[in-house]
Amino acid sequence: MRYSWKIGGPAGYGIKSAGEIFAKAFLKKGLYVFCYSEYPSLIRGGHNTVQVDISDQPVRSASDKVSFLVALDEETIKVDHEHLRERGMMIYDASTVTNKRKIPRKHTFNVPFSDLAKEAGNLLLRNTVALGASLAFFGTDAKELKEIVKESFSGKEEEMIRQNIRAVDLGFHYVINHYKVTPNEFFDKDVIDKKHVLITGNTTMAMGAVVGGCKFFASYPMTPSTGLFQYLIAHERDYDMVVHQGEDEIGVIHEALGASFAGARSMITTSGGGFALMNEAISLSGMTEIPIVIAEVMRPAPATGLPTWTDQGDLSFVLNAGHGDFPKVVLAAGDPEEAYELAWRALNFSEKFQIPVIVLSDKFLGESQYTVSSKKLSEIKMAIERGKILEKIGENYKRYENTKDGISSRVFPGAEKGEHIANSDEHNEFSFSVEAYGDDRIVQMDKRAKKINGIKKEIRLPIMFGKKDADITIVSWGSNKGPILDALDSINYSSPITKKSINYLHFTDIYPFPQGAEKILRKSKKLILIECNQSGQFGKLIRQETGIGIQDKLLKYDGRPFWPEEIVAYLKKLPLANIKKILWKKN
Amino acid sequence: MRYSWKIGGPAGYGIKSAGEIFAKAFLKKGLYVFCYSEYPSLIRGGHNTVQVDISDQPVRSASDKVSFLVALDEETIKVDHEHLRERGMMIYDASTVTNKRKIPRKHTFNVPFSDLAKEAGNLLLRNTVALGASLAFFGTDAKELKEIVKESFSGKEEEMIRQNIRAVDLGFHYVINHYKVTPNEFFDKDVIDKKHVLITGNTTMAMGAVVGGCKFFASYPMTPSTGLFQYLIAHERDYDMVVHQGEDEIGVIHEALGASFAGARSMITTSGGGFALMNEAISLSGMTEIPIVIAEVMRPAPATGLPTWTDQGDLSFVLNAGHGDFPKVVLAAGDPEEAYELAWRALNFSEKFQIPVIVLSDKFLGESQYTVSSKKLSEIKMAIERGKILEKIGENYKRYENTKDGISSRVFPGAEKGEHIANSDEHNEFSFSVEAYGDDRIVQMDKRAKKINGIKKEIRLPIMFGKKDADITIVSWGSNKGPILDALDSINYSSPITKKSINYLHFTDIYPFPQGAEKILRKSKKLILIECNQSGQFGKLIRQETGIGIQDKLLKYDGRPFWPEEIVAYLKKLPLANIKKILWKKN
Amino acid sequence: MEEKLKPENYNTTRQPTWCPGCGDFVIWQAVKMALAELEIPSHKIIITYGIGCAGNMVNNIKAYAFHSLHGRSLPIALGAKLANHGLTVLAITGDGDAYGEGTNHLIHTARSNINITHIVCNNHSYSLTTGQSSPTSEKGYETKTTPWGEVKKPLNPISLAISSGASFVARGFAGDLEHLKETIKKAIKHKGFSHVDVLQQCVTFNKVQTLDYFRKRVYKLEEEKDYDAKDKIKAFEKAEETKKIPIGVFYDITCPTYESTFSQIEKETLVSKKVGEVKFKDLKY
Amino acid sequence: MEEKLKPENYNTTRQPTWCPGCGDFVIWQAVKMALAELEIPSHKIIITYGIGCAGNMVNNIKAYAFHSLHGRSLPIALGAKLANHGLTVLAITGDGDAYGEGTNHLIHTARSNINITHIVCNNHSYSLTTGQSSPTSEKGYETKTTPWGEVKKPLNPISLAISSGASFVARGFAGDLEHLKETIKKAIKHKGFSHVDVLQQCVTFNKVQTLDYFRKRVYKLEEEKDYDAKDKIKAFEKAEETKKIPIGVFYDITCPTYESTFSQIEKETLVSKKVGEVKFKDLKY
Ligand SMILES: Cc1ncc(C[n+]2csc(CCOP(=O)(O)OP(=O)(O)O)c2C)c(N)n1
Ligand SMILES: Cc1ncc(C[n+]2csc(CCOP(=O)(O)OP(=O)(O)O)c2C)c(N)n1
Ligand code: SF4
Ligand code: SF4
Ligand SMILES: [Mg+2]
Ligand SMILES: [Mg+2]
Repeated sequence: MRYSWKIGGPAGYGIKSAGEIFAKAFLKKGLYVFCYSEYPSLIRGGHNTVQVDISDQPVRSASDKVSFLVALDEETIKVDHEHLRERGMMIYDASTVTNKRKIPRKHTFNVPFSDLAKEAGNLLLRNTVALGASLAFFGTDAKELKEIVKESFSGKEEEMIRQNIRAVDLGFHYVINHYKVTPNEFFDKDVIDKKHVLITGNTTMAMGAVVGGCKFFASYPMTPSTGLFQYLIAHERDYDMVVHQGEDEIGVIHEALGASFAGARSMITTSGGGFALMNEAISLSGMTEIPIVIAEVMRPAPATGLPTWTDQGDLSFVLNAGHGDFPKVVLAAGDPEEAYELAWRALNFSEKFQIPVIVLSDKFLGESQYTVSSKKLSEIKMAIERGKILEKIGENYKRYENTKDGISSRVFPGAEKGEHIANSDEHNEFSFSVEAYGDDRIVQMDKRAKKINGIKKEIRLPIMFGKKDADITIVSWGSNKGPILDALDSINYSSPITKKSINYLHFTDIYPFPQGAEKILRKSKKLILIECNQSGQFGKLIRQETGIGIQDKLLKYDGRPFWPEEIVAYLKKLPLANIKKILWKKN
Repeated sequence: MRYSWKIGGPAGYGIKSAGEIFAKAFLKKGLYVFCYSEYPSLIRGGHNTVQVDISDQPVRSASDKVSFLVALDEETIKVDHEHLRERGMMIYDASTVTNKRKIPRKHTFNVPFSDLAKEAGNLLLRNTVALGASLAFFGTDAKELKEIVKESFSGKEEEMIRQNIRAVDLGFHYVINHYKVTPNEFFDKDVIDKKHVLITGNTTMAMGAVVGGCKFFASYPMTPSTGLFQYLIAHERDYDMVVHQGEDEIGVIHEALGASFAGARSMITTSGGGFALMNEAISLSGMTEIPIVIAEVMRPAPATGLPTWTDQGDLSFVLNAGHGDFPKVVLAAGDPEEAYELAWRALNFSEKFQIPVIVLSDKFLGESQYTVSSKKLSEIKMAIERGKILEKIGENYKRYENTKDGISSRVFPGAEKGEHIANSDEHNEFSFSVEAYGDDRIVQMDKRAKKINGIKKEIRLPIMFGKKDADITIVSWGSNKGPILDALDSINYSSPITKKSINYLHFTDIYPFPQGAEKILRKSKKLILIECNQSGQFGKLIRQETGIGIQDKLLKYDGRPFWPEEIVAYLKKLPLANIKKILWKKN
Repeated sequence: MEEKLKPENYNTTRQPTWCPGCGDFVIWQAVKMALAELEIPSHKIIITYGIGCAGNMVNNIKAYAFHSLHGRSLPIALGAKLANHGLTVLAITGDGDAYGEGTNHLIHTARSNINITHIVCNNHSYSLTTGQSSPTSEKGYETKTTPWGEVKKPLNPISLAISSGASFVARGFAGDLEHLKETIKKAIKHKGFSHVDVLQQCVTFNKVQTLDYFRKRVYKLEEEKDYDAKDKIKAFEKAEETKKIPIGVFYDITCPTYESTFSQIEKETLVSKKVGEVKFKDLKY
Repeated sequence: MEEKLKPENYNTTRQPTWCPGCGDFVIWQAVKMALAELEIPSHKIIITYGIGCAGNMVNNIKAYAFHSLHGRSLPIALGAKLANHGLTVLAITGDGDAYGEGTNHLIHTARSNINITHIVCNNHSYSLTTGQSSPTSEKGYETKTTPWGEVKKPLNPISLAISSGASFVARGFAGDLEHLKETIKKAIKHKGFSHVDVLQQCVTFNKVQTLDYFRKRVYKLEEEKDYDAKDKIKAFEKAEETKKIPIGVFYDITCPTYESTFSQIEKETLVSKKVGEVKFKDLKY
């Protein structure tokens, strides 16, 4: 059973915090929640919403249709009412509505948010009033909600807390007193333990970076990556790291490369436009073999695009970032747990192989709040691998020694006899600049390329969800994981009409393309590609690497993540005649 | 018959100008010449060479082995003597040699360049002495050489010209007087008319831009693109254009976008590192639909790499430049004629479809001097297409109107009622910023993508050299054209041992991948990929677009272009067992 | 007979989206008033914008507008002016655009002395990204990215612009519409690169440099007797004042504009030249 | 007992590749002498370089060196210093690096007051790319990209550095090794961002600002009586002088370094901290 509750209103109405408190209340009740927000790129006004999906089963996506809508303003009625499920309910404040005619009649209930808020002591409390009212309609109590309110305002003035609690009560009782509501025991189910937390992918990626040993972090604010940056700078002293706000993205990446050169495990974050500015330096990292991890939290491009929305359209760009041939690794996180783990693995990859590593995320993963088991998170552990580092150095240290695996030992500044050049010019083993005479160029190009062999051994195969030899295999990556799993859960991994079985092949390790993946793909009877971009960029990579061209694609690029319903709908109307057709025949 | 003459010495010895004069002398004699130079990234010293290949057949490459070597210093003997053909000759100045033991004994002749130069009036004339001496050994006269000397120094002091001429004579007569030389009538062949000129790809690309109607050009100096920039700024007043040196590459591209927005047909040039810095703005061009042409003259990367050498390793990067999905065109010039034509076509593409267009070149094409028929160049003509531009504007002008072909009319600032936004944000048809609400995002994404259909119609098929249904098809692009054609000419388009026939499929239009190319590739019996980069980047594109994975590859990435000999050698040792094997079986 | 232009003539169908009380409203109004009083019709104007709350003004002024990338409005303005120097070209940016991401462009555009006007909506904050510290934020300023307070020295935009070679450097104040409008008018009339840094409140994020903070400190250079805006050193001296904050024109000298150094566009603009006039026979090689 | 360090101790196995007579030789020597006299062993030094003739010095000074990209040596130096503030960090750049491609970094690194020393080999030319005009080239300067003579105003590096917030700003001269060495020593000893612009001849491309040109014009600020390097306005005034060219320390004040504002690296450097000490249980969320 899945409930979807949504609250909407202009920026400045506390939509975000209301949604978060509401979600936390149900988490505290022991249910799975997922908290997805939409907001425009401006500070006041506009149309903001938060949607909280609640279930006794894992939930990692937002539904297209909601069961309950809180309209704090008229705009919400206009924009969001059509996304109500059949028999879905809406509450609103009649006093905020200019055109009463436009108000839907059925399942619509007036709650005077503003009046009650004022009664509670402050008009700004209308969001809190609405929370109380919602709970009453849900047929459950406000105990946890009040606890969360108290927690969220702890440290603030007593009076403020009191007013908030009062607002909850006023909203709750208004509904009880004016409408007929029936208790719903569903919300008392208590299916998950108290170790579960509500957390964003941005935060867990930052946490993964911290436990992964990141010591230097830099960034320049850019939505939707800013949360990652701000989390780390807020805690830099707790974590004994240095976090630096750079002058621009070009500065940021070079600052991190400088720190990395000096011996600090380094990471940065940005979004597409900022990443674009870092391209020259990514090539520099490749050439100098200075490790760096870049978390690219995507948003809809091109250019400034839709800064506060979601998309996966930077994949091809990231895969080919930087001029020239040099090894790099591209990973993509599908949920907060993966974000946590991949940040750590990325740091290991970067230092072990002395390469640039890019971890992809997006606004949907970065800013949505997922129900995550902190216990499970805490169990994700691995060694911190810093690769070959010399502390005692003999005579004639070769920074770019042509070793078997292509990895040469690093020495950090300060060590005697280790002086060398991190050289942007092509160089010899001793790190001095060279021209094309002799074979230094080829030796170094091949040495760098050799590292790919070692990297490939550590690249993980995609994860298969569902049974191995299903009739239909969905291929996807990154944050689509949540909606896809929710969609498949809802149809029991079997196609609604034809009852064909479906599984999901989820890629976290994108590049180098996992070696065994081609075999899995070729074994599949029918492949479906799902991506949040216009051109099916991961599909292009698959074809480049394997020759396999996936014909059936579900692509979305309107700024929103997939809703599970649309995945189900796509599966329904999928022409099934061509199952078992060998898809790569024409390749 | 092909003669290869090479001169070597430190920077500052006038290697470049000597080579050029020598080449022009033979051009004037009516022979084909090709002039290839190598120099390190420093201003004085180091090892510099110019190689002039001379033939009565078209010649568009440098040979690996040379028939005649002029060693102005000891380094040249050390580095270049091994590249002498069997029975190739070397002349040198014994007074410059410290270790006489190292001097090869056979076919080696001492000419006292320095003494003769001093006798002519200036030690710096040693290069000119060497030219005279070379001609004597070649068994031909110095008439044209002296004319070229006079032309090159026209406007300079009379005395200087006199000294130069004297230096030629002294060198010439020294040889005549000291060594036995036989006249060679080959050099009197006079096979090409006087309309042929010696010219670089950088210059013809600039010329193509000028006749193609480029009005605003900007750049920031970066080897090997600087020649293009400097040619245009030297002539900006002749051509009635504005040429601007920007503060950095980010500035450069935005300056050009500003000029283009205001109505000026605009182009810029750079190399890999500078191009990397332009990526954010390329995406901006895609989003705002402001036309821009970027000539990317490649050099070996990553990072600073080998600044004065050649490579084709930026292809993948360029193909995927800029964050997000948006249409762009990538063209690649194979020789000066193509550079000329593609600059023009690129400008047409950019304005007609309101997109960023990248023209690839490289150091080999950009800085080598080719024999080009100015008559043929002058015959390359096409309309200047500026696309849809409104001059009279009605009410409610829609800058981003969702037309059938995806192309909306532009209006240039200054026109009444045409006010609009070149908008980096996602926008509506009227150009105002939008959020993800409504369908503007999808409409505009699809509108932009629709342009690809029109673009594809104008994308040209690759050119096939040799007979259509050969046994072996070489697939390549860009400046490899010269060495490949020279190699195939030398073996009559047939494999040296097996006598299998060979043809060459040359791509100028890289992206969107030409629609009919897949068919041609699939019809080929055996495909061979030749590229000047480490990872076979064009091969990756072919596989991404067609599924065809070319197994046999000749890849070079040592900073030098292909020598025809190594292509021939590769063809010789090619395992021919697998001819007719369907190469894409496994794809 | 043509009617006189009014500020409203520059309105678009879009309403601004700033927070009520934001200084951007005043800057917006001042720009429109200045343009109207200078009688420059909207189609004769190019305005380039950066990305930020300030940049969002792009939807609210009728003109040929270029909403560029964060920090990149100046080179676009320079290119546009070279292409058509018959038009009035403005660049409207935030402090993040002008003094953070895009300072390199500011410096080099200033020294080129291209005849454009740069108006910086300086709220000492990266506001659109929800209020992080900016290059002009005061030491000690606490934000989400400076939880321990800003530690870097703030940039001094006036001093920076003067030392970069700007030929006109002024400071405006969003709390004084009339003075701001006059300052912008002078800037537009100035022949060469004019830089106007505008002190602006951000009511949502900047709780230190509020409207009141500025009101208490500003005074007008125009009221300073003997102040000579041609004296660079005096201008530097004034730029250093922080207890009291001078507004008005700090520096104003005359020197050739960048576009005037191109003889090929002396008589006509670049865009008015016919494209495709140069034929193969005209080429030098 | 350890021997005293000598300039030769910083030599590498590579010889410089500059043109005979190039000012870079003198700067190279001065840097090595300064390091030797300050007794900083080569392994305790990080030097970052840009791309250019100046940047080519990277092959000739023994140290932990980072040959970065054109214009990017300063942010690398900043990051390196934050990671290990126990080391001496220098950035050696050309005027193209420092005042062209990378000016944004110069400004923001200066105002951060990170304790590094920036030495600019200012030959008023993009020399390695064969002599195009640079941001410090004089008006009228003819090059392959300014065939009609440079028209933009040259940047004034001294004034720019001061207005950016540098706490130490000096000018050296490649024609006076002893004075240059002393200036560099002062810069390295200075606690905070020190900027040394070095006037340097490029014998191959710059036929205007030759060694002789400078010799005729330079005079030493140290010999100026009453010159107070703490007075910013005086420093600006001196920076404006062009007929006679002052060399020496223009500006020198004390203020907290950027790295000193991070309490977490007060007692130990960042690189000396153990990686992987923070465990899941320590995380805040
Ligand atoms: C390359 C790039 N980096 C970062 C951003 C994110 N960003 C958008 S606006 C902004 C700062 C806005 O500050 P300011 O220019 O002062 O404008 P304000 O919002 O304060 O008016 C930033 C950092 C971006 N859009 N592009
Ligand atoms: C991004 C980028 N743009 C351009 C270049 C080409 N380039 C190399 S050195 C240089 C300028 C050198 O001038 P400067 O910094 O003054 O050093 P100098 O050679 O004069 O010592 C340029 C433009 C480059 N390497 N990278
Ligand atoms: S956030 Fe600040 S700058 Fe932005 S609109 Fe609101 S008040 Fe204005
Ligand atoms: S070109 Fe100029 S700066 Fe470069 S090495 Fe030669 S003299 Fe020195
Ligand atoms: Mg701001
Ligand atoms: Mg220089």
